[in-house]
Amino acid sequence: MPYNVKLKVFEGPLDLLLHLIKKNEVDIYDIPIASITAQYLEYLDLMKTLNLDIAGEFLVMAATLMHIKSKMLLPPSEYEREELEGEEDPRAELVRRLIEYQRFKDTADKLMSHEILNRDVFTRGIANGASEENQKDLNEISIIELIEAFKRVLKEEPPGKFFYIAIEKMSVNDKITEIIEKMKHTGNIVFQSLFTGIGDKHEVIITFLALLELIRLKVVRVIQATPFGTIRICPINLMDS
Amino acid sequence: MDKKQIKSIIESLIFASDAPIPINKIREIIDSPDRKTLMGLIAELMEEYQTMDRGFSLREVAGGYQFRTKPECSEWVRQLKKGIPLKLSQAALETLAIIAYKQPVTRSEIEYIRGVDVGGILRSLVDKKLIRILGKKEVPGRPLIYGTSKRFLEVFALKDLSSLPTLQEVEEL
Amino acid sequence: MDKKQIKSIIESLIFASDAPIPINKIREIIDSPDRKTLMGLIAELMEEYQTMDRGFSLREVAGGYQFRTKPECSEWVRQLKKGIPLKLSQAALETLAIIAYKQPVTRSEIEYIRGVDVGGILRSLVDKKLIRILGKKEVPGRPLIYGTSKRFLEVFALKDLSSLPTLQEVEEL
Repeated sequence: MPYNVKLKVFEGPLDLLLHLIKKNEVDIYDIPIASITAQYLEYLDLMKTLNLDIAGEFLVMAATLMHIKSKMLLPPSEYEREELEGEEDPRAELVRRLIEYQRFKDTADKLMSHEILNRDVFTRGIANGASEENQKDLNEISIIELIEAFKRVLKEEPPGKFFYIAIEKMSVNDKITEIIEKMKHTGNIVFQSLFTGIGDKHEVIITFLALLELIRLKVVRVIQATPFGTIRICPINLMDS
Repeated sequence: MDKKQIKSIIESLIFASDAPIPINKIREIIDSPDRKTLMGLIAELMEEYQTMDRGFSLREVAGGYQFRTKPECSEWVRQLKKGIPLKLSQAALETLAIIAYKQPVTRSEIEYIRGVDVGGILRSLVDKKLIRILGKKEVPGRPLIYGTSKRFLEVFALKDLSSLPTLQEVEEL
Repeated sequence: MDKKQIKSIIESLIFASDAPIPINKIREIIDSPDRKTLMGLIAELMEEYQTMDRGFSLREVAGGYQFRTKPECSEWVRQLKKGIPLKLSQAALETLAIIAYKQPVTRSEIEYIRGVDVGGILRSLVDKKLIRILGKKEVPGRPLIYGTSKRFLEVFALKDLSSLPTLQEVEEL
């Protein structure tokens, strides 16, 4: 004889537990953990029988329930009893979470009973022509849209444009020479400009090490006129060296 | 200008605005009455529309004022609009409620309360513009933090975040 | 339904419609009164709005009915529309995105990525104060380098640039 299984869809392990507590009409502050655990596991078995995917969260909760159960079953040893003095009920954390979750479930229902725009109430109709040329109001663009735009650009880049660059690891000495060369041309240089155009972390580190080395060797001096102002790197008698 | 005139100008501004119009914007345009008087006039208008038996009324939403059709007419207006009303799953709604009350909140904080992964849901709420990324939390890993948007207030007809219903204590299951 | 109710439904339909709504469309939705009665009710509504001293009135335009602000209020309504919300085209948004994520960046670097000239867009983004010139790059030709501005952070409600979510973070949502 075929039988119908009415399987309620639960939003997660907490939702399932709340259902079991309600169904059994037990006090949430005094959950009969053994029987609720048994029913919880039964439900997971049923899901397995029906070949439903069991999300990892359900299994984690099963383990938590069994842990609580074992803690409550085993009488604490003399030593533990002293330790446990003043410690809370092993179920306490779970109860707090269940109550917190129930509050938000209730609130979610309450939100849905509001007058919802485009379901219960409508605003003045606005002609579609108003949004010309795909222009977007700046106040309405979210960061996500900005990122999506960036992703689009990256995707659109013609594949032919890509080329490989053999990565040549630069040494600190190479960088020192490069900085000195730069200063011979321009005199002072702005700290930030040492790093513009550098895409690779290795080179950033090398550049910084090179700068430290130059300071140590008293080849350059670093000047900052005001707090948070521009940091400048000035050569010290570069010509003599 | 007399009171009647000012009131009709206020009405025309609220009517013509594409989005809820904040009181300050109204004051920028008609600068004569002080803020308090203006608020009084708007309150009078709201009262009039409420009692007048018209097809729409004046409402305070998302930090501004907007005319909206009355819920009693929704059945007919829906036929006109035919668009799909905002569909939110139970999971999305619970997540939205958590964000509304706990904002700014991180994904893992939401997941702790719901007991399940909320990745896909967050994405869809961001796409629906009901929530937005507020930035990153100053803790190790710098996770993204979320909050509700102005659109959220508009959709749920809320004046501001403080007019969210108070989160009730669960007395009994 | 009584007359009052029908009238308020008619109002809600006219109000919510995107364009002037023809009488036949109204009849499709509320089919009870015959065409003549319906026209009579609409005429009554038009009359009411005309005498009521409201900021808008009901008008017959382009083969349908529509609420429109009254000419007496036009002076103020124009000012409302004048406060142009800043609009961005798709191209401008993409350019802004490149600058946000690749800054400091030169015009030619942006053009390399986008494959088109961005001179005009850069100027308009600077005008809108969304980007700013950070300086000149220490390479031959000393091209200008661009970065985002404080206004950019305000628009996207970001505390600082490091709060800008990364591509990966959004992908993981």
